[in-house]
Amino acid sequence: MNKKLLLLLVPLLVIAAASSAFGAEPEAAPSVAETASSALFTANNIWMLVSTFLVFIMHLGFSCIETGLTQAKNTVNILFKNVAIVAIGTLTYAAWGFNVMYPGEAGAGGWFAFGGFGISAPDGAAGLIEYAGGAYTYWTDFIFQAMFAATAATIVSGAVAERIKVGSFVIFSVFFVGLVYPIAGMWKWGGGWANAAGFYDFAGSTLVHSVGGWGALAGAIVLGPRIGKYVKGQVRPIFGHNLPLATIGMFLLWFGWYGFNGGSVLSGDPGGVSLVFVTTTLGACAGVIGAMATSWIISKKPDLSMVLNGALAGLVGITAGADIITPMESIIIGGIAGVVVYFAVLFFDKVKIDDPVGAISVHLVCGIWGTLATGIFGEGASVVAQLKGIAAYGAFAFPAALILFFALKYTIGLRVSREEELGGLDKGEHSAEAYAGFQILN
Amino acid sequence: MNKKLLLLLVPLLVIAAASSAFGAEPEAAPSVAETASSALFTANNIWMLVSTFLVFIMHLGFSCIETGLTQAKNTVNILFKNVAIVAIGTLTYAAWGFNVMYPGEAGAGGWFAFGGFGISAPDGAAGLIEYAGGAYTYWTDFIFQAMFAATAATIVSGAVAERIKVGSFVIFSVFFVGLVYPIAGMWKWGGGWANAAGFYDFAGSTLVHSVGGWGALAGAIVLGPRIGKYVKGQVRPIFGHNLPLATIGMFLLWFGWYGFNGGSVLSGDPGGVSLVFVTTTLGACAGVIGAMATSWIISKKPDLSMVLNGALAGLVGITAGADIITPMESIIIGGIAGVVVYFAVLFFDKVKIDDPVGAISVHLVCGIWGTLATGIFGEGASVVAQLKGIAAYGAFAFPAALILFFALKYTIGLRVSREEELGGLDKGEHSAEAYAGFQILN
Amino acid sequence: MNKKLLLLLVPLLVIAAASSAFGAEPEAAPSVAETASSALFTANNIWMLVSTFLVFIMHLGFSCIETGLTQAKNTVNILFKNVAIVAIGTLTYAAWGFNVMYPGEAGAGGWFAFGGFGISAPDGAAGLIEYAGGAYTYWTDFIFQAMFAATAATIVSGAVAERIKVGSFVIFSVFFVGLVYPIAGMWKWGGGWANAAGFYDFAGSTLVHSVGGWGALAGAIVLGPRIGKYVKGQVRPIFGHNLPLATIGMFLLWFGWYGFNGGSVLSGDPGGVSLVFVTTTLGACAGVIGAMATSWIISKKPDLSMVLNGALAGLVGITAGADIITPMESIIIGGIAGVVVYFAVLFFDKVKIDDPVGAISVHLVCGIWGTLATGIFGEGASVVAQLKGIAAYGAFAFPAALILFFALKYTIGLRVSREEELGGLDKGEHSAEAYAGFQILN
Amino acid sequence: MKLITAIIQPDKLEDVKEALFEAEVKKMTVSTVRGCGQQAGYEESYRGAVKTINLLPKVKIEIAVNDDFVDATIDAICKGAHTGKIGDGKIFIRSLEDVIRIRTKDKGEDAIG
Amino acid sequence: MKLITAIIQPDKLEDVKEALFEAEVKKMTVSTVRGCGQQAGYEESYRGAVKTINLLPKVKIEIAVNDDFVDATIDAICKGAHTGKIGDGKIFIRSLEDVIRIRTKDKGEDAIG
Amino acid sequence: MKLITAIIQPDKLEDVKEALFEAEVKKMTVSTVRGCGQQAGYEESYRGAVKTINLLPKVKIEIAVNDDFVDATIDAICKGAHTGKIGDGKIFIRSLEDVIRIRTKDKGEDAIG
Ligand SMILES: Nc1ncnc2c1ncn2[C@@H]1O[C@H](COP(=O)(O)OP(=O)(O)O)[C@@H](O)[C@H]1O
Ligand SMILES: Nc1ncnc2c1ncn2[C@@H]1O[C@H](COP(=O)(O)OP(=O)(O)O)[C@@H](O)[C@H]1O
Ligand SMILES: Nc1ncnc2c1ncn2[C@@H]1O[C@H](COP(=O)(O)OP(=O)(O)O)[C@@H](O)[C@H]1O
Repeated sequence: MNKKLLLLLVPLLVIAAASSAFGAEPEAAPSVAETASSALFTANNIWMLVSTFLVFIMHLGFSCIETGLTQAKNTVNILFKNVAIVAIGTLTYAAWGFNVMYPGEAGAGGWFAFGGFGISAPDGAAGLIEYAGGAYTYWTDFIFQAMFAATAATIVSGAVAERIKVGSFVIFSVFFVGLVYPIAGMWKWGGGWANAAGFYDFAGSTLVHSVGGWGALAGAIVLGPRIGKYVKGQVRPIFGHNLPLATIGMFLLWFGWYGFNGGSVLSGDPGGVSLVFVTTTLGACAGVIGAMATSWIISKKPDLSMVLNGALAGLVGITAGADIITPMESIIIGGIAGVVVYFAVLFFDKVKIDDPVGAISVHLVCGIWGTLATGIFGEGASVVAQLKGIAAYGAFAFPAALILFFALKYTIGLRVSREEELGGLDKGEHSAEAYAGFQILN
Repeated sequence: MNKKLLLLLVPLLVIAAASSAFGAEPEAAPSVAETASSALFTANNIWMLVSTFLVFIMHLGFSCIETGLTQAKNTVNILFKNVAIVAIGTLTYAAWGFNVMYPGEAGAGGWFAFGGFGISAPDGAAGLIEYAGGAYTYWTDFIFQAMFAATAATIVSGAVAERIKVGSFVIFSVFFVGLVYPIAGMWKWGGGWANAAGFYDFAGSTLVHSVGGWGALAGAIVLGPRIGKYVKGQVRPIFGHNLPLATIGMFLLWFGWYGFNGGSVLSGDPGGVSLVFVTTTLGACAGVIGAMATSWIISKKPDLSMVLNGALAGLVGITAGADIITPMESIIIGGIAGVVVYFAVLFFDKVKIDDPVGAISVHLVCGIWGTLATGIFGEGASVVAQLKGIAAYGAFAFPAALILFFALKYTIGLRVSREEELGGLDKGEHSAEAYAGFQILN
Repeated sequence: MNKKLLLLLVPLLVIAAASSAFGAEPEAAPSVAETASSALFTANNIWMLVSTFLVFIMHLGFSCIETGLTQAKNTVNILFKNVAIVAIGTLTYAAWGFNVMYPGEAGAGGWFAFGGFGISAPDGAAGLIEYAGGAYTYWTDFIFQAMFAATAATIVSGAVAERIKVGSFVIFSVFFVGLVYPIAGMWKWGGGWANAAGFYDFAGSTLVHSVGGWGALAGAIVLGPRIGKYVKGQVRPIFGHNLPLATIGMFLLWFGWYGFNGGSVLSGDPGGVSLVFVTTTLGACAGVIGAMATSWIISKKPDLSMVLNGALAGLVGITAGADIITPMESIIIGGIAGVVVYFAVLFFDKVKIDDPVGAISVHLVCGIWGTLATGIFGEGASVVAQLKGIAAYGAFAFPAALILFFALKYTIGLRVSREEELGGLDKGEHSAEAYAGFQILN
Repeated sequence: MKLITAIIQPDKLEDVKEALFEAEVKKMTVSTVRGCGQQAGYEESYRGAVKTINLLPKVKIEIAVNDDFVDATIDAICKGAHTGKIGDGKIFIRSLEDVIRIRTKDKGEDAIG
Repeated sequence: MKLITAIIQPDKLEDVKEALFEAEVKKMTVSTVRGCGQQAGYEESYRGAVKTINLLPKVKIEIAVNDDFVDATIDAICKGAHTGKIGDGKIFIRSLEDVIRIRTKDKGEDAIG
Repeated sequence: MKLITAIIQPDKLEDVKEALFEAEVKKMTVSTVRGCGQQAGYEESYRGAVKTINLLPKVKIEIAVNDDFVDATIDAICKGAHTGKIGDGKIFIRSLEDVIRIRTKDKGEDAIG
């Protein structure tokens, strides 16, 4: 049967190898070895690509949870931001971000280095089986890392929702995912100083979530709270308009996290990936129970939106050490994260930092907690090194984001007008309506 | 290039193996063999983990279809239950369920055995490549099975929706997924008496779906129908409030079923998994056509909600024998399931058992049908053994669930007050609102 | 531990192979080779099955985007059509479509051939490792191709939405996916004349998207515009009723495209699949930016619905050459597709061809562009061969669809009555309501 | 002619409709409103903050009737909507100057039914 | 001053608006309601059970006009909404005692436009 | 007795409610409407085509009051809703013939509160 014509290189190799192996000639031996390596390489690489599409779908998760937890009149705006970020994050990462984050030898132990513009795979085996010791190809490396990149800016998107100008946010994103994230990432994953200093962050409690969380905190502070959130010293809840959508978002994030953490094993290693699946799942489940119990006890009724945050809190918490902690420890870390996120949400409301979706509580606070917990529980990680790392990342990401936001505020402006905010950003920024025909009282 | 530091054990092995294989020394041979086994192990294990995240997303599928087919005023409640169940199911499974379901030798041919609390992987290769003959690791085994566990309680959730107290449901879930499901599971998959008796249930038409379905039936009976469903001897339909959500749910369940059935091959065996994909898909498609034709003929107009149930009916029907029937047989089984589910829904309405989402019809009735059909069509399965199994599972799961529900009814109470039911459980149980701002006439 | 009983053939082989390899006997060698081939086969086949479920979920993506971009009163109808198409497409493909599209030697270089009814795997290794040189099994081949089949009709569904009779659409689908698509597919992928003529279409910019797009164009022309769309020479926008749903649809389509394009490598070849991931992602991202910039400049405000179309435009554009173009070229192709789709939407409105979701612009126009671009940029593809192919596919698919639509129009009728259209197809065709309780002003 | 407007509990709509049909009052216009009255509001909590919702969901029924139907209509509404609990609602009666049936352009008392 | 209330078919809203604009009546308040009248309801079937929906979607338009505008307004509504089929709707005319424009606190006839 | 109907900007509802509560007017019925008046509409663009939306979201408040409460009520609404910008809205005052409290079957002035 004549099928789609394409490079059947690998399968052909197998057959060659297999058939020659059955023959008695001694030259056959290397072919079998090649087949075996090729098989392992293929399996590993498949796992990394599976992880890639799992991380991709997290962007839909973010879109849904952020939209669901905000008001109907700002829906188009939030969706738009989340779609735009994926494109901006990936393209800037291709243009220079990847080479800032992974500058090669130049960055070893350092703070910054630049590997040049664009992406291009080393020729032949150097970009394939030899690129990462048979774990994945150059292109796989790029695309998996690129999916992570946009995440950091997406975290900010939730905290600044319902009041930021869309143009300003797009510009912020370019700089945040194009520069802040890859520089911060290079310190550890790119082999920089933090890596040398023994800082441990398996899949990004700090590198991705805290960095995004610091950006979220800076944004929420510079913008100020939404109109009507804090009135006469009281917190007036502004209800999310679509909790099924928010729940879809939480589940998709959790789903994607299997790639986020599972792929961070950087190969299909059965022991490693399966342990990470267990710790990740238990951490999330414990986060659900933590937030559920807390909200049931404190507010008398179980609060779904808090439980959704609890699951994410558990996931963020588990991310730094998912590969070096035990399942039991993952339950402890996740459970604490679920409790912490509840009080963190209350705390930020108390200090009048308005974060519509709880991004700061989930990603920053639990990112810090997870990084610390890795020092406490994880073998081979130290509390001191973790604390240093946490501090250093905060000292970089928060001021960097502040500067970006202030620069925008005093040039093209950061916040929409009072009229636009009241009427909704969908109308103001997009001349659009998310739910045409539905009768909605905003 | 300096990447995330982690156990690159497997890839390194490959390289070692490959390079030594190229050398002429005879000691090289074992290394190639190791690489080859490791590659197959990695591939198999990846498939099991892929199946794991596919089964995970079924929980979102359940959340969506149950929410979509019920009323807007109970949305938060249903979403909450579905999120909570995942956490409860997984954590109880980690705490003891896994060891009740798979007690090892102690359970061989028996009815109950207990392997102790907690989970912990055998050391070294015993928990890895040797654990299941190179098919998956201990952790993979646990996490894949854990994802199944919560499913059984989720099935109940749909049937008791819109009137059960949230606290009572949470307690029910703990016992149902913590005890009823793993004991029932042990009988067959844990090597118990049903397995010894030749009962065949590939992926759980009976073990998961019927067990859940019996719980659903017990719940619906003990609770009684929703106010306004059966008035003056007539069935008054209570419309689902969000059919796009219900459709998302159906598609996600179908999607997850590729892991539910595909993963039940318990390895990445190409022949086995690909056949299962074909039978599963054709079964679902035939279920769609069966329900579509039936509703078009009987009610004159094609009923979307029935078609959604039809797809699930086909999937449930195919699950018991997906690996031992032919594609043609899968079309027959699925098609009949699609017709059966239609009449089952009508039947339960006739006898005034109110099941808002059709869970009993889909999971119990079609679970029984699928188990029976496996006896009829499947090679190596017998109708008698299947009937015995069906009866035994019913004789255990249904009374067990009845007892749980009655115990709750006469202690903390099972059903919300009339006022709360009319006003909606979101307000009553959660002080919340799913669609803030939308004008809804309940 | 006694687990689910099933064919553990492959893992057992490994162990046998591994253990014998450690022994010193020379006969052991073939076993290692078998293990190695089996491992690669397993890995490849897993990738193809992963791609299969990814393509499956595209049907949910289509359901969501089509529903989101149309009016609330036609929701049930659109969802129903999309569910039905999956079943119809798969079952007709099983019944005869697969054997029309891949008739084997009979079709070599030709226009039409038929391999007989039904599907059945060659016995033994011939249906397994030998079937496609260790890349996938017969069943995998069938199920992966079957998932593609339904796509073509789904594309039509969007363009004819909100006015076509559901029965007529179902009949159209049977013929379109049962005959038009597999015949067109055979020309290239089945080894027919287009393949012989050097036409290049990696994953179906023409074979799937343009073919579907031609059907969409024919349908939109024969049906005529929706009431109220073009009034007194002006375009009156008919707003989509649920943009979060549309966004979910776009993301799921993008997600599924990793299987659509990634699976079209027809093996897990690490270099091939990872390159395809990169070009696919960058193409989509560039499409987003292209449509975003265009709509921002031309309409002053960034239009979410256009950006969603832009992402899909980039994906369709990249599909023909995803394996033979560079990442840089993929950005160019995707970016142009994003701009093109914007103007295409305007163009079809200008000529009063009413396409509620932009299916013609996305799938037909960008399918043509992508096919052409492959000739321009792709190594080994020629512009002339591409143009010939584009023309030939148009010359077949468009008249074929026209004939089908006209035949339906003059027999059982194609378009619902004016009253039904105004009141909504949900009420008219299904006696149902998608959002019961919500106050909606249509 | 009078225009009778009733604000009732949402779950009483079916009963009121039935009572009206029995009283041979078969024309009405219904809409969803939110009401605030003696009935205490309820609290919604969201993300740790609490808000008192004192605009409760209600249903509004408007019926134009000829004078001889006023009492029957009011009785029917009361019959269907009464539970004796706070929140049962109100009926407002206003005079109606004229009615026109768009289809036939009939006016006045003939047009009402 | 009069308050004119029209209940029309939802798909006639655009036409009625246009007719009103032509008659120089440019102020109105519109809402969605459900109506029950001579027009037969329709059946919805859901999961095998059938329910007759006799509250059909309608649109309500409220317009406050000075007395000299009453006829023009009524004519415009009829022009836009009339199809001759059952379900076209009704127009109710009531007297309006006073109008206040919140912005300027104007009262009476001046405030209406 | 009078029936006071106010059409206000949606974001003023909280303020108006507060002002009414201060004026001891604690009963009301609220609904969402869409209004068309002096306030210019806005444009929505969708897929390259533009539509002028001139039915803007508004909130309608209906309050039945005894005659001695009319002025207080009107003042409170104005206080809460006034910004001085076009679109602030209108208040309509109509006479109310009778009120019935369904729960107690009280009639007239007693039933209103
Ligand atoms: N004076 C009024 N003006 C406008 N609406 C009123 C008035 N009084 C009552 N309502 C409406 O009637 C509903 C029921 O009134 P409430 O005072 O709660 O119960 P009850 O009439 O049984 O004392 C309120 O929610 C409100 O919508
Ligand atoms: N007496 C009435 N009271 C209140 N609403 C009415 C009355 N008569 C008609 N309506 C409203 O007008 C709509 C159209 O009336 P219907 O009797 O169906 O058509 P037609 O006016 O053409 O005979 C109804 O659905 C209802 O909302
Ligand atoms: N004559 C009227 N009839 C019905 N509704 C009106 C009338 N005049 C104003 N309205 C309502 O009041 C709202 C505000 O009126 P508008 O003219 O925009 O502002 P202002 O009253 O400040 O001049 C309108 O959107 C409409 O809903």
